[in-house]
Amino acid sequence: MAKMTMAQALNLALQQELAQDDRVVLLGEDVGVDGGVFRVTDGLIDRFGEERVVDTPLAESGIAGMSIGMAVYGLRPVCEMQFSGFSYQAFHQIENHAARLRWRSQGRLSVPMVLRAPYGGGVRALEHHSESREAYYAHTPGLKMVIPSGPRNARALLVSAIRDPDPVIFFEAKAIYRAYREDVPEEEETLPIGQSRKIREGQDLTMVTYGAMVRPTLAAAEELSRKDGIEADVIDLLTVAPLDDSLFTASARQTGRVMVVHEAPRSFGPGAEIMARLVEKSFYYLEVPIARVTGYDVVTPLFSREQHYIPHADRVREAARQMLGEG
Amino acid sequence: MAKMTMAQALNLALQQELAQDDRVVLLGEDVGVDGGVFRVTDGLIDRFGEERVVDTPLAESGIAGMSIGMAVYGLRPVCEMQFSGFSYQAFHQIENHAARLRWRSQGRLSVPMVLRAPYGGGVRALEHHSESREAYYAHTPGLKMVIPSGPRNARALLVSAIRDPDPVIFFEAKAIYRAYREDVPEEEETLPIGQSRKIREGQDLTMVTYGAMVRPTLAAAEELSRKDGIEADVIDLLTVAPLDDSLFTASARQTGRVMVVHEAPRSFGPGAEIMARLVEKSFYYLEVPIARVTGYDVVTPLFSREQHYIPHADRVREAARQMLGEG
Amino acid sequence: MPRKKINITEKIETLSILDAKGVVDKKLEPSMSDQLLLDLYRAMVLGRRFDERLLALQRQGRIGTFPPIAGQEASQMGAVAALREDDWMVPAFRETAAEVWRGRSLESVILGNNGCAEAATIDPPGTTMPVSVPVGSQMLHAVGIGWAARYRKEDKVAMTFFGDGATSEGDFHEAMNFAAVFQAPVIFLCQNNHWAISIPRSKQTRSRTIAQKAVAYGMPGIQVDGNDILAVYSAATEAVERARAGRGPTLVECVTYRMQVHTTADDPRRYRSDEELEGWKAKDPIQRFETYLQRKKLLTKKKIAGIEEAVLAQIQAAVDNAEDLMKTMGDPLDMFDHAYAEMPASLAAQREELAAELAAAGKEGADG
Amino acid sequence: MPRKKINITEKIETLSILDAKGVVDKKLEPSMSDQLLLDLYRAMVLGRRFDERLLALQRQGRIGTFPPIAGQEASQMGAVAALREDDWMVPAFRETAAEVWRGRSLESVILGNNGCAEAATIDPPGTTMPVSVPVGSQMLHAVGIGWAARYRKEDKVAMTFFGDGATSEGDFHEAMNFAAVFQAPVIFLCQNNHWAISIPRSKQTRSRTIAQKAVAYGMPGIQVDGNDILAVYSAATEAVERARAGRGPTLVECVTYRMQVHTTADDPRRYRSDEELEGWKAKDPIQRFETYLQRKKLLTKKKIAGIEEAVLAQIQAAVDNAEDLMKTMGDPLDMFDHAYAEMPASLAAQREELAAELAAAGKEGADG
Ligand SMILES: Cc1ncc(C[n+]2csc(CCOP(=O)(O)OP(=O)(O)O)c2C)c(N)n1
Ligand SMILES: Cc1ncc(C[n+]2csc(CCOP(=O)(O)OP(=O)(O)O)c2C)c(N)n1
Ligand SMILES: [Mg+2]
Ligand SMILES: [Mg+2]
Repeated sequence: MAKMTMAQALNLALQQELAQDDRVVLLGEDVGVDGGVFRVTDGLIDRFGEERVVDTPLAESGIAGMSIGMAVYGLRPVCEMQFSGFSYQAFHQIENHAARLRWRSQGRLSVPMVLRAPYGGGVRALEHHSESREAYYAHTPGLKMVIPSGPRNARALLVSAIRDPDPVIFFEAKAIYRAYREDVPEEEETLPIGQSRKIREGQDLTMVTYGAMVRPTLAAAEELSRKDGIEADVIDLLTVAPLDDSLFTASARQTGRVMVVHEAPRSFGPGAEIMARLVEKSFYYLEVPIARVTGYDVVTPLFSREQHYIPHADRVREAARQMLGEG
Repeated sequence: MAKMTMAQALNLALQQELAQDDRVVLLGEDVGVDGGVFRVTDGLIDRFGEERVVDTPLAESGIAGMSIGMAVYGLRPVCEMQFSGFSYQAFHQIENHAARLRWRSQGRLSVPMVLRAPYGGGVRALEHHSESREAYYAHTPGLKMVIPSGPRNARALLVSAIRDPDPVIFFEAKAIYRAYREDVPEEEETLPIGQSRKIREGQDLTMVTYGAMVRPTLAAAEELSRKDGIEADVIDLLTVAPLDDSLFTASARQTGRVMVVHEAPRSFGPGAEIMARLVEKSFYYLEVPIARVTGYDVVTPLFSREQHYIPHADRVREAARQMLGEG
Repeated sequence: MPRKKINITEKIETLSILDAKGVVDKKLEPSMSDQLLLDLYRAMVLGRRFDERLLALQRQGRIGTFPPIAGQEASQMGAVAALREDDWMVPAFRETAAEVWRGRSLESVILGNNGCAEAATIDPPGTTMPVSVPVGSQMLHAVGIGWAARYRKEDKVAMTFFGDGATSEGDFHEAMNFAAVFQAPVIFLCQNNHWAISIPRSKQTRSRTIAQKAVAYGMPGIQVDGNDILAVYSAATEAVERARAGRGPTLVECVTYRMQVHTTADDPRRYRSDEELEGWKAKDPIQRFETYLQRKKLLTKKKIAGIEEAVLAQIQAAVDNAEDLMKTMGDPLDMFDHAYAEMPASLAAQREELAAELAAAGKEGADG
Repeated sequence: MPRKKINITEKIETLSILDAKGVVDKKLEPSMSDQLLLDLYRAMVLGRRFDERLLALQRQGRIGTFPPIAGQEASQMGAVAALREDDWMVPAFRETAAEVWRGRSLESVILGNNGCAEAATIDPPGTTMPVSVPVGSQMLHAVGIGWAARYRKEDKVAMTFFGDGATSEGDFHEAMNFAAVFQAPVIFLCQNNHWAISIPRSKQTRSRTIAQKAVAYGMPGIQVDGNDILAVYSAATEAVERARAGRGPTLVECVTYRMQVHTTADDPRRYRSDEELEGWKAKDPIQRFETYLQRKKLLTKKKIAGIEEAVLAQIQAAVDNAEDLMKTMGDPLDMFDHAYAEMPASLAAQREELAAELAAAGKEGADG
């Protein structure tokens, strides 16, 4: 075990997969010599060479489209979009092909690629560098949409994503790339894609969240416990799509009160689907309306305002208090 | 009043707007000499010339991006994506710029453009020609997402969209381009964007839908009335985003039972947001879980199977019967 | 130090070997075996006749919309003939004859044009990608495939097909640039058939040729008479050899003509003249190849009749077979297959929903 | 009828007028007024000094990440100097000096680099588009603007800026092609500064020059020494005149160098050598222009010192002013403005939510 930031843990996952499977190839803008603008691929070109860690021209559709061809040939490309806000340049390749080739060929071909992209706010970045639009990908049949929430699960999920036979969109929260360290085992570790995880036990309400929002949500839960004697059950989705609704619908049946926390704009966002599943599967147990604590339906503000846009622990806590009639 | 198909009614809207406002310019692939692959722009180039009705090279990002520039300059471009399944090639222009320039310039600039695209199945078309992915646009702050459901409202909404100061994504259901005719007045008619409409009165349950799904939903409602004595309140959204939840949440408070019908894949689809609004605003009136009658979370099947994918009247009716305990 | 001309060294040439009258330029005539020449002739005839039959089926409502290939047989066959079987072909959507040459069955084509996903399961071709409908998007896959082949130290090349219209898409540009930067073994085979639905080549781009677009990428480009199978074969072979030798990609522009509708949903009279079509009929690729082979004594009137007959019989058998196959097909529940390698729980639940609906409807039908 | 060379008539030239030592080629020297020359010199100095000040502010944490322009002053100023005030400029994100020339205030730049959307409201420039971060995406807007100007029968042109990296994006291709097909009055001004973050020009594309990419579109292209303001001005003026006369777009490649970090988040030592940087320092665009103006007797040591002093005072005043302005700014509720012309009900409700949160927090703060 070594204490690692999420960026280091992701680097470890890539390093080990590169070492043990020669089908794995990294590609993207500045992933090679520069080691990635967030240093997630730092040092990998030195160890594995230009053949395995490929600096590409500046063209996202090119990167995604080329990765599709590589995957069809039998490689396991892990491509990077420098920021998720520039993955739209590749959206047609992802929707028109990555998500469909298995179906189009009725199983003859597959696209085992991973498309990594930093997402979300909180690092004082420029316009287009702080978006959280996982819903676009979650709504696209044929894709998997994975968002880890910390160093250890990031490493394990990235390994699983690389080994997954289907295309995985892998969003990495910039805000936690180096926010804190966690013990990450040197030996191989994987986590199943498509499974959510309970990360805190409680009986008063259920909080459903993922990615960078896990920390403020947990912080709020701890404060509620300390100050208000409210105990929250907290579910970390880890995979946004295909959505594993088993844990949170079960939890809702216990608590009767649910809150969803995400950074993405509220309307037509991931929270809506979580609410829909709750209505479909736990309706008769719900005591109060499900609450959404989310980004707003506006262009993600520039960094001088982002702290008021991104849900924070106080906002989560206040929403919980209100839900429990203590607001 | 003349009886018109939706394609003709849209043509009338374009014709009249071209005639009365020289800022209006049409552009897209095959919209000129060919009159559009669905003939929506038929005859317009003859009447208004190549300056106003512009055949472009085959490049969707080009079309959308050029339209943005035209709109910034003060024109009112109405561009066409030949099929909504190819609008992803332009997704970055739409998200990165059309949706943001008003905000980015703090109101100095605006992008009064309309992006028209045929969407949905039911016309025995090729792959990528039958998708219903309005949720991508509905989830994008800064955009309006409009989907008419018949000739008369299509004409009125398109006129409003062209006059709207903000970018409007305007999806036209292929399945009803020429499925039936309706009286459409020769004189100008508009409909407010951002307002849903009640198209049938009933007290037993609420059906929320839009676009091509309005007809099967109404057909189901009529049959339920005839055969089962069940009376449905039916709401046609007309605008998907920004979502007008006033009518359907009010209706739900009356009926306590709600069903959402759409063609799009279910998960993270528009129905989820409708359910979320119902939970937020009408929770205590809901008697049973809200039901979703939708497309499935798979690649839209080729046409030999599409009749089993797209919701049809029988499926809507059965879901309603079940909801009322008569299934 | 003043104003200087920049010397652009990339060579752009134009090539024609067999003219519209079937006269061959002996100096340029490629060396091809008699068998290959005859096989190609047969494949071209099959392509043309199959096209005609598909058109008839479509008019009878027995298949859906499809894109005919008539007029483009030489471009397609001359190009794929230069490939090895284990090379990759990455088609657009108008390469039926070439796909068939590469092993796709006629049945698969018929089923595909009738909206049956099962088309992909009938004699699935190994190293031919499925048809790609989004214009221009497939070229990047060829770059990835070519890159991967080289990475694997396998001497396979990838040939990707696209139209004149496709050259306007951003993906054309990104694919050409990536291929050149990585020196990937890719052949960019443009069938410039003068039209992208109703948009003529002249409105698609202002460049004099499509071949010269190679200059932007530091890549060799060549324009060939796309109705001249010998020229196409020669240029394609040269490009394939270059790629296989590790000397990177080539752009080959085949100047040809779409003699039919864009798809069966299209009406070309809205945008082009009969005269234009007639002019191109005189340049028919099959006609001139037939003349050439007759002069070479490889074909006789009788042999031609025999080929025609065999081809028609082959098509008829495939139509019958396909229509039989379709009778056994049609389980709506298979739409849930192949979305993922393993079906997620939420999807399995949706499948159950549809299964229940179908069972109820079946029961109702049986009861009623 | 054999193999023939295709004659690509588009002319691609390279142009240099003022060399690195400040020696001018008299035959090519453009006619520019003394006032214009001096104004441009001042603008270049302002660009450089402002850059330095922004770097210092960033290092002190007083602004956020930003992209310095040092080394590219001649490319930028030579280009925009060729525009009329009512022409449009469509920038990427590294054209600060040019934006300032066109009327953007230094305060606006400072605020923009400090994550304040209000930047757009300070002396908003009329016909300059806001900075565009997604690489390559802005060029199409210039095509639409140019097209619209011609449609309006106004003789305005649009000049769009982009880097060497941007030429790899599909949007570069679509913009060039649309502009050429529609003969839109657009100048495509590439600042080839040799790097796209860590990717050198040689890995970005295999073409020998960027200028030759114009050939793909049947468009004139020219390469100029981008550190030579006289050459840039001459080429840009020619392109502007061509566009204004209705003779369509031009690609101008300015060969220059980014002498600083990509942005303040970047560490160039990871990917390029000190020697390379030193080599380019010898070609500094301001230095050689200064020499030229001294030889022309337009500048003296004293005058230079005066300009430096005035520029620094202007920057200091702007920094003070911007920091004052920022104190009065910061109502979080303004994030809901300008999403739409009219705020939809659902958004108004969200605004109320945040307002309530802020009020409660304020009260708590006040109470606590
Ligand atoms: C991205 C995309 N945009 C639009 C279409 C609709 N469409 C299908 S074929 C076609 C024209 C293609 O022209 P070209 O590339 O010359 O090929 P050809 O049809 O002539 O073989 C168009 C516009 C599409 N399939 N994909
Ligand atoms: C579409 C897109 N992809 C990636 C980025 C991240 N990025 C910002 S600048 C840059 C390099 C740009 O290089 P170039 O076009 O040469 O301009 P320069 O920075 O040299 O001025 C990259 C990759 C971006 N802003 N937009
Ligand atoms: Mg064509
Ligand atoms: Mg650069």
